[in-house]
Order: sequence, then C-alpha cells, then structure tokens
Amino acid sequence: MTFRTPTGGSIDRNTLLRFTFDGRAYTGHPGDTLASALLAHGVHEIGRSVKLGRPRGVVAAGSEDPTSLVQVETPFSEPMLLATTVELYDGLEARGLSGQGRLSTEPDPARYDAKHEHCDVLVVGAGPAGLVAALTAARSGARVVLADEQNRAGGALLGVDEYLDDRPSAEWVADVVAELKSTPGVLVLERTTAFGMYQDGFVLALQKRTDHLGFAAPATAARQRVWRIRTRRTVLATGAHERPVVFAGNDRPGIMLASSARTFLHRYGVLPGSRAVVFTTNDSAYCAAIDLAESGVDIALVVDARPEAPARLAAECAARGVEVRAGHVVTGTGGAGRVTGAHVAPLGGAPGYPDSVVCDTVLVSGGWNPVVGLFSQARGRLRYDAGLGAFVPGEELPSVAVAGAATGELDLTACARQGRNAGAAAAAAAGFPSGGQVALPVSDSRCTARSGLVLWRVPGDEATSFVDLQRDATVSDVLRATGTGLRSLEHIKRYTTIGTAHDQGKTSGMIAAGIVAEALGVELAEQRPTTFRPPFTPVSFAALAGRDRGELHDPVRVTALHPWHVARGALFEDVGQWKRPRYYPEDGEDLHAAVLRECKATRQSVGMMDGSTLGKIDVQGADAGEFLDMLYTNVMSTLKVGRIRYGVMCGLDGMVMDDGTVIRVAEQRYVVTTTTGNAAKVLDWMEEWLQTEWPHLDVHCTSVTEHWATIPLVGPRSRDVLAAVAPGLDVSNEAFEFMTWRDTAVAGVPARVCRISFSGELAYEINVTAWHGIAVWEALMAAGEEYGITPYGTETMHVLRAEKGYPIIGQETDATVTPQDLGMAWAVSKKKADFIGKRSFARAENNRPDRKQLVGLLPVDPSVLLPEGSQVVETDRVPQPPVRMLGHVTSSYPSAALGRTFALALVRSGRERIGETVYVPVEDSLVPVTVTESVLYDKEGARRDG
Amino acid sequence: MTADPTSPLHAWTDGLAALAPVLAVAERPFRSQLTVRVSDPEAIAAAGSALGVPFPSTPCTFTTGSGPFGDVEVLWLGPGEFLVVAGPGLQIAIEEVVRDALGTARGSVVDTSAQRTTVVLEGPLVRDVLAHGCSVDLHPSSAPAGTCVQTLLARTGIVLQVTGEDAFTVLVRSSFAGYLAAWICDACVEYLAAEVTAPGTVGA
Amino acid sequence: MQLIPCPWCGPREEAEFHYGGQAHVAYPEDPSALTDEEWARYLFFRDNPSGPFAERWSHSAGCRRWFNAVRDTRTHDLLAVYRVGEPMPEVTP
Amino acid sequence: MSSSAQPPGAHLPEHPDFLWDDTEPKASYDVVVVGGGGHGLATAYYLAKVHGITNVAVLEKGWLAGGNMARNTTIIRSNYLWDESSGIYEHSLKLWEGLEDDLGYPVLFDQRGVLNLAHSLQDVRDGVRRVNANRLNGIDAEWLDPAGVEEICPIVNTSPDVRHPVLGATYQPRAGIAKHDHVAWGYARAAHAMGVDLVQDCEVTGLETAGGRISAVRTSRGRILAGKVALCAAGHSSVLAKMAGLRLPLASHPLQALVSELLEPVHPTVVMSNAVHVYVSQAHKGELVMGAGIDSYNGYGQRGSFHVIEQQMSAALELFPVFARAHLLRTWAGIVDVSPDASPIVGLTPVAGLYLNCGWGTGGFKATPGVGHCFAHTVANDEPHPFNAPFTLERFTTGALVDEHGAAAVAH
Repeated sequence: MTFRTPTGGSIDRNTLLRFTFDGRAYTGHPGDTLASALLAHGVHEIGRSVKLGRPRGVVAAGSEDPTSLVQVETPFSEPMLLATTVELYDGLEARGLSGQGRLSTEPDPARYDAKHEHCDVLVVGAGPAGLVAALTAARSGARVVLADEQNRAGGALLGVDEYLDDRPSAEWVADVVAELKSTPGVLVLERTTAFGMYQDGFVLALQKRTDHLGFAAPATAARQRVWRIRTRRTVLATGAHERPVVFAGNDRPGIMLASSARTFLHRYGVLPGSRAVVFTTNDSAYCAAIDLAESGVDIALVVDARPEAPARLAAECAARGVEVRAGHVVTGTGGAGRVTGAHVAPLGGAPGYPDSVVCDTVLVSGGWNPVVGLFSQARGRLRYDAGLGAFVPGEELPSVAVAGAATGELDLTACARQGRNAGAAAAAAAGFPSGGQVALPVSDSRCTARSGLVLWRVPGDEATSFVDLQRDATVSDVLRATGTGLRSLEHIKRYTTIGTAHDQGKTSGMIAAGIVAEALGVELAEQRPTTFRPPFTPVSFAALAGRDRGELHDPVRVTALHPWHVARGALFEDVGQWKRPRYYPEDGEDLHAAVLRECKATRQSVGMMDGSTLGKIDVQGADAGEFLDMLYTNVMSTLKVGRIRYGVMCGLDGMVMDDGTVIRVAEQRYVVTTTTGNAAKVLDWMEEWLQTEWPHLDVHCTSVTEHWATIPLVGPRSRDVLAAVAPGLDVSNEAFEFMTWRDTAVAGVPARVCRISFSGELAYEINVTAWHGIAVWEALMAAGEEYGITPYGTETMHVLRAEKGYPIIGQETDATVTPQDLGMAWAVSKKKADFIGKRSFARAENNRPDRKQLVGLLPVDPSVLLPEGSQVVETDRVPQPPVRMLGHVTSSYPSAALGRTFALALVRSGRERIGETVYVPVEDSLVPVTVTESVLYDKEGARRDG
Repeated sequence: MTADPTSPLHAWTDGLAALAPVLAVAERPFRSQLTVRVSDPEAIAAAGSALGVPFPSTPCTFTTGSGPFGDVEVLWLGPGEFLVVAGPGLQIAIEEVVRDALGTARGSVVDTSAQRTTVVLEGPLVRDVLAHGCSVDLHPSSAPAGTCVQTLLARTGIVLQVTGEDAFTVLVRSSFAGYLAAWICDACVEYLAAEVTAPGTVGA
Repeated sequence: MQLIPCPWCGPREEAEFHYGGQAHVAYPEDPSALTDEEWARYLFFRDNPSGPFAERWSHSAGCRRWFNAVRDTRTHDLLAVYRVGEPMPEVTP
Repeated sequence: MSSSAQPPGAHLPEHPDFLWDDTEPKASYDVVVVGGGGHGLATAYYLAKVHGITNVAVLEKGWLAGGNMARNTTIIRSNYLWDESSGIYEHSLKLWEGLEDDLGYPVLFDQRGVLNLAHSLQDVRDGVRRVNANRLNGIDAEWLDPAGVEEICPIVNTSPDVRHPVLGATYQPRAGIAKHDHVAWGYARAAHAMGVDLVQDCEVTGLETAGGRISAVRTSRGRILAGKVALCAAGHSSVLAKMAGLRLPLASHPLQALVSELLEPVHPTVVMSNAVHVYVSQAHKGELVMGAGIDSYNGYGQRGSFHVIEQQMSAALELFPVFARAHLLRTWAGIVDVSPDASPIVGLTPVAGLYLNCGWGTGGFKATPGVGHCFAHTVANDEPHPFNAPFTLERFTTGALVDEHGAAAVAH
C-alpha cells in the first residue's frame, strides 16, 4: 500500500530512486528524505528505543526529530543520522538503530574542508523572517550570508500549502532567493546548519555538500564544509519547533507532531497514515487536520484540550466531516508496534473508561518552542513566556538580533516584519543604510498558533509517558528524580538523562522543565533553563578536523639538505616539527651497528651532519652585549669580535632553559644559536624582554635559522677536508683557533666557518645560505671521499657528545635542573650583578646538598646497556615500595671509543658519589653501576685541536 | 669551484604549474630579502631614498618603487620592522646601502634572503583557495592591492601581499615551504573538477 | 574564537596571538635585594580576578609585538587594548 | 531493524530513590566547606566518617557538583612521575577501588587501564622513566611497544607512517574511569546521611577573621559562623582566598571537553597523548569522551575557543581514524586552577582555621577520594596528612616544587 499522494510535494515523481532499509528494497523520488520515502511505503518503525527496546518511529520532519536514528551504510557507513535529514539517493542502504551507532573500521575516503567567510550581516534561517531580513540587508549593499539547514529556502513555508499575496508561497520564496543570489556580495548557503555562535560575530556552520548525491558525489569535492563565518551583525531567524504533549503510550510509531505530518504531506506528498486522531492544545494542528482530511486521510477525531474549540476552525472541520472534541485529551494509546488506537477522555474529568478511537496515526501539537539555542550560545538571557509555554529571547544583544518565530511570534506577516526590521538594523549598524523596502508577504493561512493552552502532560500511566523518547526517560523518572530531593533542572537532567541524547532535548527539554516545575510546585519563570551548548546539531569529527589530516595535520619542517638525506636512505627522528636524520643505515645495519660505524668513522677520520635545524638569531645594536649578559648565565659582552663562547640560558626560576654558542660578528652584532626545539621559544623570550621590560635597550633580534644551512664537519681529518674546499682559508690551528670564526668561501660560496665542537674532536661548523646547502654538502662529501667521510645523524651526535659529558637540553634537563646540577657552575658568572635566573639560585631548595647532579654511570658489566629512563637506587636489593630513588638515567649508549656501554644520569649528591657503586633496576634484576665523572672520553681535551 | 643554488620549492615546480587553470602558482626563488629594523623617521626616509622606494608608513601595506637596485618592494612587517625585497643577487649591496642610510640611528639590517621563499598565486579563484586556510578578510574592500599582512595560512605563518586584482604573493619560511606547497595543491583539488562548481550539484 | 584587536594590525583571530599573563608586573629593580618570599611573589603569584584583568598578549603570528589588554575574564570581552608602557585605561565591564 | 542483545547502558545501575534534602544554613558550624563539588563533598564525608565531625556545612553557589565535577572526562590514574604526586594519587586510586562499597553507591569505577602514548624519542625516555619510578613506588605500570599498544587498543593507528607515529606507551592497568555524577551524589548522600548540611544556591561573599583566626563566612544566604573553613572551590579559589587577604599562585583557565553520540564499543581503554594534546575514552553507554589541553588565557566563562576543539579533532583522527564519522554532540568547558608547577596546593594557610585545597589543574577528579580524605585530616587535626604535606604554599618560596608539567601537560 502506498501513502504517496497522487500529486503534490516538491519531489520529482518522474525519477525513481532505489534504496534499502533494514535489508528490504524500497523506492522513492528525488526530493524525498529517507523518512518520507519510508512513510510513503507505510514504514513507520525505524528502530527500537535505547533502554526499553520499544519500537520507535518518526516524530518530526526535520532535525529536531528525536527518534528516527539510522545507520547509513552507503556509499560509506555513518552512524546516528536522522532519517528525516537524510536526503534520498539511488543506492542508499540504511538500517534502523537502537540508539547506538557503529563506527566503520574502514578509512573514510571523503574530503572535508573549511572555509573562512566574512560578512556584514549573517542571517541564520531562510524562512519568511530570514528571507526578508537577508533581502533587506542585501539591498542595502551589505555583504550578506544566508545560511539554512534545509536543501531549499522557505523554512516553515516548505511544509504548508499557503498562498502569499495570492500566489503559491514557493513562488515568493523563489523570487526572493533569485534576487539574493543575483546580488553581488550575497552568499546563500543551503544545507548549512549554523551550529556554534561564539564571540565577536564568529559563527560556525556545517554545510552538507555532497551527501545528497550519494554515489555520484565527486571525490574531489569536500563532502562537508565547516564555514567559519565572521560577521559584524547576526540575525537569528531560526524559527520554532512544535512541542508534543506527553501522555501514556506517546512513544508508539505513528504518533507524530501535527505540523510534521503536514510537512510530509505538502513537501513530500506523503500521508502519515489512513486514520488519524489529532490531539492539540492550540489552533495550528487544525490545519494539519483539514489538509490531511482533504488529502484523503480519515481524521477520526480532533481532540482539543481547550475548553472551547475555535469556532471557525471547528466549522471548517465539521464541513469536512471531522469531529472536534474540546476539553478532551488523549490519555493513552494502544498497539503492539505501531499505534492502533487512542484513548480519549475529558481533561481533568471524572475517572472512568476513556473512549477508544481506532487509528493508525496520532498527530500531536502542544504549542511551539522558539529555537533559541544559538541565541543562548551567544550568551543571550532567556525569559519564560507563560502564554507560549516556552523560553524566548529575554534581552537584546548588541550584535545579534532575533526575528520571526524564534521570538515566539507565529504570524507570518509579523515574522516578516521582524525580519525586515532586523535586516535593516543590522545592515545600518554595519554601515549600510537602507537600500529599498522589501514588501511584506501576507498569507491566506487559516490557522494561527498563538492561542494555545500550555499543557505539558496528560495524567496517566507515568511509566509509559515518555518525556525524552530517545533516552527512554518517562514522567516516572522525572518524578523519581524530584522525589530524591533534587531541585535543580541540571540535576534532574543528569538523573534522568533527559536532553542528553542525539537531539539534545529539542522537543523534550521544555516539557521536562514544565513537568519538573509542576512536580516541585514552583514557577517556571523562576527555573533556570539548562544551558544550550554547541553544536546545535551533531557534527562529524572528520568535518571538524577538515583538511588538517595526514601530511597536512602538522607541518613537517625540513632543511635544505633534506632531499640528500632521503636519497641516502636516512632514517629520521622527529624533533619538534623538524625531521632530522637519525642515522644512515648501510646494508642490513640496525641502529646500533650504524651508529657504532658513524661514531668510529668520525672519531677516527671525519664525519659530517646536518645542523641546519639549530636556531640562529642575529642580535644587533649598541646594547646587544648588555642584553645577552642578562639572558645568559655567563658574560657575553666581553667576547671579542671574531670569537665564540658557549652559553647557558635559564628561566626566572633558575632552571636551565636552553644552551648554545654565541659568536660576536661585529662590535654591535652577535649571532646566537639555540637548540633545535627551542629556537622559536628563545626568540620569543628575547622579544618579550626587549619589548616589555627593556624597551630602552638598543637591540634588535632577527631569526636567521632558515637563511643558513649549517654543516658540522667533525673529526681529525676535518681540517684536511675543509682545506680542500676552502682554499682561501688558513686552517692551521694557529691561524684558526678553537672558538673563533672566519668568513671565507667554501666550494666557491660565501661561508661563515666556526671552530666549535660538540664532539670533542677537531671540528668546524660551516654555514652557507640554505640555497647553497646541497652544493656545499656535496662538495664536502667529494673532498672527504679519500678520508672515508661519513654522514652521521642525531644518534651519533648524541653518543659523541655524551662521551664528552655534554648535556642535551630536554634530555639531561627537565625544568628542574640548574646549570650547577649539570656541573656547569663554570658557565655561571659570579661577577654579574644580575642575570635571568640568578636570584633563584639563592633559594633554599637550590642549596640542598642532595640535589641531583649529572654524572656518568659505567655498568660493572661493560656489555650491559642501561635503558634510558631507568631509575637509580642505592641498595643492591629492592626493598618494599616506596623505594627511595636517587635519580634516573638520562642517556645511555654503547660506545665505540670506550669499547663499552656507558650512561649519563642525574643522581642525588652525584658528584660526591663518584667511585661508588649504585644500582639500576632493569626489569627484574638490579644492575650494579659505578658512578663516574660525566666526561668519559679525552678528558684532557687533546683531540679538539686535531 | 662553483655551486648552483637550489630553492626550497624546486621539486614542486611542476606540481605547482599543474594547478593551472585553477590557479597560476609558481615559486619566485632567490630574491634578495633584508629585514630592516628602524623607527627613526629620518633614517626611514633616508633608506627609502637610497632604494628609490618610500618605506610604507601604514601598517599592513607594502610599497613598490624603482631605483639603483631596479624594482624594489618594502613590506611592513611590524612597527619599525620592514622587509626589503629585490631581484636576485643584490642582498649584499642593498645591505650596505641601507646600513649607510640608517647611519647612527637605532636599528638593524639583516640579510634574510634564504629565510623565506616566495610563491606567487594568480587567478580568479585565488581568494577562494586562500580562504580555506586564511582567516583574514581578503575581499577587495578589506584587502586592496598594496595590502601586506603577516598571518597564518592553515598551520604555517606567512606574509601575504595583495599585488593585483586577482594576484597574491605569499612569503613562507623555507622549512615550511613544502607544507605550504602541499597545502595549496590540496586546496585546489576542490576546484580542479569542473562539475564541482556547476550550479545545483555541490554547495557553494 | 575571539577577535583580538592588535594595536598595529587591527582585529585578528585569537589563534594568531600568544598569551602572556598579567600585565604591569615589572622585573624587580634589584632581585638580589629581595627576600625569598618577595622573589616568590614576583615569580609565581599573579592576580587571577573574575572580572576585568590587565594582561599581556603578543601578536605572535602577525607583527610579533607585545601589547596590553584589559579583558573581562567572565565574558572574555576585550574592554581595551593599549601599548606596552602606557597606563591601564579606565574600563567599564 | 537491527537486533541488540543488550541495549547500551541497560546494565548500568540506577541512582537511588533518595539523595539528600536541601537545607537552610544554620547560624553556626564547626566546619564550613566552601564548594560543593567532588572535593568539597568528599572532604565533608571524611570529616564526618573518619573524624566524627558532623556539624559541617557544604556551601555551593550553584547546584551541587555543577562545576568541574560535571565538566571533566572522569579519567582516574596514579601514574605520576614524582614521589609526592604518585603518593597522593595512588592513595586516591586505592580509595577509588573501595569507594563503591564505602559509599554504598554505584560509582561505576571501571578499571580499564590508561595508555599514555609516546610520539618522540624523548617521549619514550620520559615514559620509561615514569614507568620505572611508578614501579618502585608500588604503582602498577608497564612500558608497551607499538605492538603492545595495538593489543590493548586495536583502534589506535600504530602505523609508522603517520605524522606522529606511536613509538610506545606507558600503561597503567588499574587506571580507569568513573561516573562523575554518581561519585558526587554518592558522597553527598553519604555525608548528608551523617548529618552534613548541603546548602545550594549559597554564594560566599566574604570571609571574616578575628584575631588572626577565621570566624565567619558571609554568604548570599546570610552570615554563618564557622570554627574552621575549608576552601574547595577549584577555579574560583583565587577569588575566595582574596576575601581572606590571601594571594595564590594560581591562574584559572578554561578546559574544554566534548562528547559524541552513543556508539557500539570500539575503545576498550583510556588513551592520552601529550604530544598531540588529546585524551579519549568511551563512556559506559558508548559515548566517546574527549578532552584537550587547556586554553591559554585566564577565564571564568566556562567557555573556551573552538579552534582548540578543531585541533583536538584533527589530532584525535590521526590517532583514531575510525572516529571520522562519529559526531560531536556537545562541547563544554570547566574552569581549572593551574599552579606554576602543575601540582596542587593543599594545607594550612597563614589564617588560622582556614584551609586551602586548590591548584589541581586538570587532575582534580581523579584525586577526589584521596584529597577528600587527606584534606579532612588536615582540617580536623590542623596539620597536613603526610600525603599532602609536600603540597604547601611555602614550596613556591623555598623552590621545593613538584614539577609535574611533563605528566600534566594533558594530565587527566
């Protein structure tokens, strides 16, 4: 049997779409939703309720529907969509859900993106108020965005057959939309739900761009887009949702909101059933009754809770043979699955058996709730309107206006007038005075909704009187909650879970508040409504992640030499956002084998690495020395031009923050280096001090990190290699001393060569512009070929420096370590009156004798490699926890140079313990280790001069 | 011995060119770029005269001019902070000239030529593409030609110049250049297929 | 997301800015003259009001300049922005 | 229609039929606890239960447990680095393990374990260091390689080819989640049953002292004499302490979280990742609960910035590609009070009879039983319990900080 009307509806009856639901095949038409297509086949049962397993159907026609949850399986599986918002396409497969969806384990192939949009006036909602608001603003010349969640404009007009100004409302809508779309500076966004309102006119909207195309969706188009709209003024024309009345058995499929049934009729050409009882507290449901009666539905009865039925509408019903029973309510329903009958009794009448009316449909209207979620998100206060039985916007906001049914106004012309006023005011406030009056449409509608009775529930079986249909929360649950002593709506929401489901209480929230107020005997006006929080409707995680996925998730930073490392087969380490070569394995080598080879080659001959990621900051100005003296723990102002000094930087708390070298380029110019990970932090640190504390200093700092490619050339033969590529440079130890620098040409390219060493070996650091990095690197490789020059990565760099006891910031330090702890008291000036961190050194904690200090650890068994991160204990047996810990292993390696393993560690009173044996728990055993100085290789420093 | 320079996006040349006709995108490598910090108005004026281009006095703009170093642009990067941009190979000479012009005024001049690379983007869709990652209003009424802003494009910092009706220049830190190129290519995907922009199929 | 009016670049998205905590906390003239308590107060103790708060921001992804702002911490409304060195303006929350 | 053996959440126990009665404040109490969140309620409970002090009022300016207690992601763990932290959090975890019986209330503590992922070599070193420290402190902890991570939580993308590959993880099997309302209401009901007054809609507007000792609390519902006052106000601690002339080293920040719709079980444990600032669990009924790092600026608005959520989503999808078509249902923010070393401040103050419990940052929920127990001891005996003794206000002067930034960057 079909419930499709012979004519009418905005569907393309000439095209047939095939789909399946719960495995059964059906057909529908373009323009249908999954819900309308199912209802056209008389399918009302969509799923089962989450807790009680009761059958559930379609209650509303739009995104406020609490029950029609489905899992769409094609083209890609997506959980928890509402059948009422899934546009039908050929090949759609879906199944009903019991309140819980399923995530696909396949990767989602769809694109999601975001786009920024700026406008003067944003109008949310393309019903009559929104359309008039947008058109008024557009005619003023303002930049306007109109966003609406439906696939076409019209709002409430989509669900009625009204005439506006003596022509079908669709024509009026089409004219307005056509003018908007042809006006420059106007963007009309269909299928776009404004879901979040934030500060300063920031509105987020989700546009569903290709879902309705099904399998035909182009793979290159973003399936969904988050519009990040920044607007100067906003007009919220978000309309109103019809509110049900709660009664026993109100959850059966076939029980639907009256206006939604009317929408299914007029928009989709679908009848909700064959025989309907209409239960209302206001006038608007009469139109549903009349329209459905005229379309062939047997309206068994109109039950009006008000003592008197409206005479004109009652007469219209009578003219169609429809009985109206005023002062009555639906007290219950019957049916195993779908509703089969309604029980009707006088409201508050004498006890007794109610009338049973056979029907397959019950249409309900309990009045209208303005859609105030976005207004509330914009921090607008709400006010209870007793006449409406709903919360309405309770104040004017500076840049957000509300127009139309969202204010509680339900007359079409009045809504349009509000839209016109709001649109004109918004445009004017944004600097666009009026540009032409928009005529207000006048409707021929027979029903206005205003004159209603506020009725939250009909007394009856409380255990089957559902307040939140999705959460299976009943009047019993609410009364149980109030009976426990709970008073706050927020508590009751949490106790009952009302309003926390997929629909976030769009139809249940107000009723719950009403029932609670009745139960507690308080005025609703005194109740604080629960908070509306973004998003207004659910938004997929992928849409919010947008394009920031995969390689675009977080930028990978690479040096100019990166392509060479890749070609050479390097394996990389992430250091901050940088990719740094960790080691360069040769055939079949693992990490340890490669690193031992790289270390050996470097210590015995020559190696080189890519040091370009080190931060480099040019510091210029007359006060540059004074400035650096404040930032570093040692003195930089006394450094001579041409020379280099190592320095440590501390935070105000005296803890080591960074280290690096400082070279004096000229009298008023230094270049400082930072660690890779702290480059930006150190530059920001410098700027912060200069700008906020010492603006009087004549100093400017400029990052040159990426201007330079930096190549440490390391090992006893480095001098020979450098000499070959820098013929103009006297590389002798006498002419080019340790901790000095020279400007010269390397491989024909201007270069700055620094004689510094992080390995203890004779070493040079060659700096050329990043453009010349590869060419110079290759020239060095060629020149070093005869010495077996070996590129090495960060791992070898770590081993070489650890053998020398040089700490790595972030590995040996953790924000609790001072320079003194690292054995670097020599780098802390005693002469300077002050520098950042100095005062903190005098605190009690810094003078404890048992501070953790950097030492070396040599496992008694020289083949045992301590895992980094191991703890150090004092005793050779582990006592019951908690065990006193002396410190931990910060670095640990096998060493080619030492012919054994070794480690660095922070150990309590470490320097006093040198020579002692302590223990390191490794898995279930204790490894004895000897505490040593941190410098383990070439203690005399003989190697650095070659 | 000579050494040929390599630009950060040399491997992207074909990939960026393939974005036509959605956008004409190309790296403009090896430009001379100098970061100049100076606040003294006389020194600023002197530097402008020396280069043949007045330094921008309005925040978030750039100026162009011609002088001894040919066409030169000066970008406002911050109060008292400018980026002087000229053709390749002029950085050393310009540094000297600007340093002379500043004289004893407080300030600094730093060769930052290889610190950033330059990407030019042109075409009617350029604003649409950039709007996928740039939160600044690029409408001509808000960002006319001559605008120069430092901002974020997706997850990298950029200097963005509006150079013409539908023409933009993006300066990006060299280490982020690959990310920028990948991002631009990705953002153009949306516009590559003709059916996407046909009305009635996919939303605006 | 907020729009923060950089005194030089104009209003920009909050994501371009770096937060710097309370404004007008000057580095002590002579830290060595301070007691441990006084030094701790400088290091760690800040106002944390519910209401207008003078604080520092840096337009880190833009012109990289620090400036001060008075913001109502209850609403996040920026009541005033002003340059470093200028006194805190009068505001009405 | 799909069939479902067990409807989601159907196995969950109901709340009881009686919780507590709203109370008018009396004129005087032995102890006034300011703040009716988890910490305040737990403190009142242990004051009554352990110390026999029942002339106690808990004052709450809004609705009970409506602050951070209602806004957190309910992660419970004790695998902190430093001895001081692991001491109090492990004390708390042990109390969690018996809490249901103790309170006679189903708090749904579910020990499903927590993974803290490592994405860089330094993360690995830090993780191993923490695991080793935990074990020596008697806390269950394991180091897992990527295969081990996959075994515990198969939906984590452990491919080496992602932007931030998973290099390993610490695992604490005894960690888990609980139902926050159940916890708060369990404490409230039990405390109320022992005679504690729970006073809602009662905002503290002033603290009075006499002779250097706390004497009374001024409130929106009148002046209340108090022998002792215990502050448990989380994000509002600075504002309250200022009423007694105390300045605290705290900054109150928004901390955002979000929840999805109900989904079939996919995520069997709790996953946290400092590097990408995200933590996720799947709650009892099936909703994904996620949190991010704190917003950078001070704020009392219980609202954060949406770009933080967007960044969190992109990070989450890198770790959990299967979440792509889950839907964000609701976002919210709490106000967390963050101290300079990311550790709490619990103990005595310069004002006699005034006690401080604050600075928990993002770690407050998991500490609820532990700190309630220790703070009650502190209040009752006028001296700190050994577990909260390290968390004094004086440590900021001496420099004896308990720097948990490594563990607390996303510490939940």
